[in-house]
Amino acid sequence: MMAPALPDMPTAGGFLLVLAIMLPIAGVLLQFMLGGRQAERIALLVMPAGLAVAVAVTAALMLSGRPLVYHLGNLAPPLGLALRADGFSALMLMTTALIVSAIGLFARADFATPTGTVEARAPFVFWTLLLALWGALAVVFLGQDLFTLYVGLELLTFGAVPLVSLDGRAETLTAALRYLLFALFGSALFLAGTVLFYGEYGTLDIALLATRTHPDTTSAIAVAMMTAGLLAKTALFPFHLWLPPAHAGAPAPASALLSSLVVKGPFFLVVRLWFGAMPGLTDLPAAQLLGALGAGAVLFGSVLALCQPRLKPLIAYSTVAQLGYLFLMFPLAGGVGLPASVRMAVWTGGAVQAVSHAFAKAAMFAGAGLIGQALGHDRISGLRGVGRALPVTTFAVAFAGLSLMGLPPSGGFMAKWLLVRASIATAQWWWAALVFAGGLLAGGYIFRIIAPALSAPEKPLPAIRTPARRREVVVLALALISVLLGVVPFGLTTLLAVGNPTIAHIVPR
Amino acid sequence: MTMGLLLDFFLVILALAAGWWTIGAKDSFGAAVAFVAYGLVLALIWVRIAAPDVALTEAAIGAGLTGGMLIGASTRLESAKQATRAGGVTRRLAIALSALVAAALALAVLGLPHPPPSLAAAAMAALPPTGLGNPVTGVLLAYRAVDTLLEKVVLILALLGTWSLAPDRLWGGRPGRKERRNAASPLTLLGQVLPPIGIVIGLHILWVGANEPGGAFQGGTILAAMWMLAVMAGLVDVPAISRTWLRLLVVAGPGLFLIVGLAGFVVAGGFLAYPPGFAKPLILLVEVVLTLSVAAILLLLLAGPPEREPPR
Amino acid sequence: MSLVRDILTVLSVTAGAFFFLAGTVGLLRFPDTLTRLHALTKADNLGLGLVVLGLALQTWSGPAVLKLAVVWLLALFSGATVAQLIAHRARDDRPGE
Amino acid sequence: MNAEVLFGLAGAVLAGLGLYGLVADPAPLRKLLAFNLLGGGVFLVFGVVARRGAAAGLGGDPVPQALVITGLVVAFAATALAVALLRLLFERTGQTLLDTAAQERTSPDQADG
Repeated sequence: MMAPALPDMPTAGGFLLVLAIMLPIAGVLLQFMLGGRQAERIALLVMPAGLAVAVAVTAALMLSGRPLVYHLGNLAPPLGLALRADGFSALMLMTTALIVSAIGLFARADFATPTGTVEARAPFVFWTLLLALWGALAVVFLGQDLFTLYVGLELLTFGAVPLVSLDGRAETLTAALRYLLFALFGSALFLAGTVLFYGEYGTLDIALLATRTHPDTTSAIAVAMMTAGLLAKTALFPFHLWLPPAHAGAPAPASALLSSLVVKGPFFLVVRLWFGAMPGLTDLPAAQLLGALGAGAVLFGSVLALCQPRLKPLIAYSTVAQLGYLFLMFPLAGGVGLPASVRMAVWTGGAVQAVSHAFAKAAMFAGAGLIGQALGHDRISGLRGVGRALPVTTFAVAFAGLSLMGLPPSGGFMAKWLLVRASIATAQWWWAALVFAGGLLAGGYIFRIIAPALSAPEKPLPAIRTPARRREVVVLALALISVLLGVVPFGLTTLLAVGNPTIAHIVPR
Repeated sequence: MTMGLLLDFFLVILALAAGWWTIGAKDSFGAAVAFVAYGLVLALIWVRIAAPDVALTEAAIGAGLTGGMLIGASTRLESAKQATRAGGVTRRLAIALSALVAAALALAVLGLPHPPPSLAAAAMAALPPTGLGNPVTGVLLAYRAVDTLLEKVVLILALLGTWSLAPDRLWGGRPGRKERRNAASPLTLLGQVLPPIGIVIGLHILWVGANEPGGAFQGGTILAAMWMLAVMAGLVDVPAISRTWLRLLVVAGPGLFLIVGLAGFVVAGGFLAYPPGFAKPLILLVEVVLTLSVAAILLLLLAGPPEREPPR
Repeated sequence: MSLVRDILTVLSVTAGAFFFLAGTVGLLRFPDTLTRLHALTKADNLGLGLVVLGLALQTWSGPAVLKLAVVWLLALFSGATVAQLIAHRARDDRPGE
Repeated sequence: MNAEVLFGLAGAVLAGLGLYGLVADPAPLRKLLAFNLLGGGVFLVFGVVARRGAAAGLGGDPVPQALVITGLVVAFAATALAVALLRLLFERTGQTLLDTAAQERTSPDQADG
């Protein structure tokens, strides 16, 4: 109904999108070349610059109310490649910039190059891959061409896999290998869908596809294959098997990046594909199937999180569960003649869930890292008394947990409330029931951490290595953002409506 | 049925047989050898469907590098404990899934529209300003330059990931074991005679790539192979990964590409745009440096993580 | 003239194909590594040479003939080296020597 | 039946074969071989799409051909990283099995596969 007749033309400020991608990529090349201590310095230098670019992109969108578009090499699609930032891209870009910067500050203590060493393995690899992941995510959020997005997904995989096995233990090697194999399976399916799209429509540009696609067998098969591939990469149930060992085995700062940001990349592309390249797809029963897989993830992931004896695997299974909510967007936002207010609720709910989970999960993994370092283990049975020893960290983990459970006024609450509202408005009460059940289960597994942490220790804790206050503050800031997101969703709605034809017309400007 | 189609049928049967053997072979060595055969048959098929650039790449990368690497891995892992075959249920599920995907893909291919969409005309029309004669090179270095740039970063990340598997104390050292030089070995002779010829051929492939099949990646692969040969003959050693020149060589290609791209902002009004009249020399310059970087990266990927103490 | 050339090409390539076939049969049927290598290298070098000769007759232009000759020489050279290496290895591995 | 249809169907079958190996074979090295087989099949479909798009005096659409070249490079990079992981895993543990369940699985009832 609102499909633009013309493909997007380049806009002023489009060069910001090039910077958003190329700044971290240039950083990676410099880091690789200069090595050693410079890797960390370059990462710390790119962080404020990249953050500024993300802010500039968001501001440009808010001020103009229109998406930013850039044609690389001044060549328009279909032959050339376009970059495009709509509200959702800008939001994810901001989230990435903030979390990467926060984790960068947090990780300085873990990945400092020891004095007397020119270059040490783990710090060099970590700081280089930190920027690599940032660049890869920027490609995924801004790319408009399905094949460029494929290359972006591969960058993401290649940046993520070595982080999993950074400590070199045999279990983490196995986890990294399994992750890589799952990701390769996903890539192959994604490519198969890509070629079918090209064969049928002669373009891979999402904006052009949106004007050309029509539902037929070939398109349906293409979308099905690409979706299956992306689900394997984002670890949606039942493709989640690789995630818990990989995310639990990585060093804490790496786990925080993997669980909060990396899995969001492929999810973002499922949204692009279903709402961008093939509008009208969500009317199909397939959207219900995606929702059902999401439901499976919520229930399965939560129950397994309840059974974990250790902190990091528990948090990793919680990621499996929280990813499930994101996929409720598909059955809820589709439907012909759906009131725009409902669509708006679903988009906002989905986006707030993606972002608040990212901050909450980054805080939780970083906090778990501090607890693990302080205690020398991360067994949940041994957490008693941590609240007294590390009050700030425990407080931050509890705050992040609040958001995961969906208690007001957190971002998680706002997200789930919006999704429940939409499921009642569309008479799909079963999704509302799922959200409540998932919230209860999340309450259960968060309680398993918080209750012992806040209780008095049976015997005095052994000597504890107190973390630097700076690191605790970073964790607290991440947790606070995830909670505060519950207060500002309507500001987010204005941003999300930019460049989103299904809701743009109802948001007052 | 024409002779051509008969030949195509024959190639398809060969490819299917090699594929079947890759999956079904008893030992992984046999499977890896079958995979190389599969890659070579595919290269012939690429020639049959008028894609000589892809045929060269398939032969060099698909059959050559990938195949060689997998054969090497299969001999190294020979003594690994054999996994029990998957259970009956898993196998039946896998058969159902793969049959479903194959059938869907076949159905989708059969359902592709007539007349087919194509960017061939657009690609040719946009070629003159680049000064290139090979449209595939045009796509790789001009129209979709950002894909090629990011692909090189993917290679660097794979290299970094490979290095990251080294033990901490060996970080910065040389990959692999030192090959002993044996003057009596015929390999030494090959390692001395072939590289000069191979370097000429690699540079030739790079050079003609502007107008004919070939290009940076294919040329770089040949250079890497020559380097590897000299390493295997013990004539040169793989450099230590901490060497500054080596790091510079690895990032030079994508780095120069990025600088040229950014310069486009100033001189050509856009990222990765080439100023009129300077497109071809710039593209060739980028390609030459990319070739050298590709050669270094491929050699280092083949050599694996550092296994010897770093230089003090 | 061109007919003569065509006939020579057909003869040469057919002979080359025959040597390839013989070499392959030898590879499959001979009893041990050294005899297999013998069959393979002799037949392949000669076979490839004849095929190259046949093709050279068809192109009949300086650079193309040169390229074909280089292809043959390189194959000859690397084939000989690899055969040597395999033979060395086979001799070293032979029990009791 | 023409060459495009023939190669397209071959690509589909090869992709199916590769997918089977990737899912069903428990040995990671075999999974990796199967992944490359699968990739070859998918790339062949790219080739068919390119061939169908022959126009403007070209034997095929250069865009999908160039995409395959990039795709082959990326697949090689993936294989290299996986082989490095696999070799290290073998050096550390003497085996390359992905899950402990497969190690513990008793062979008699599964030996027939």
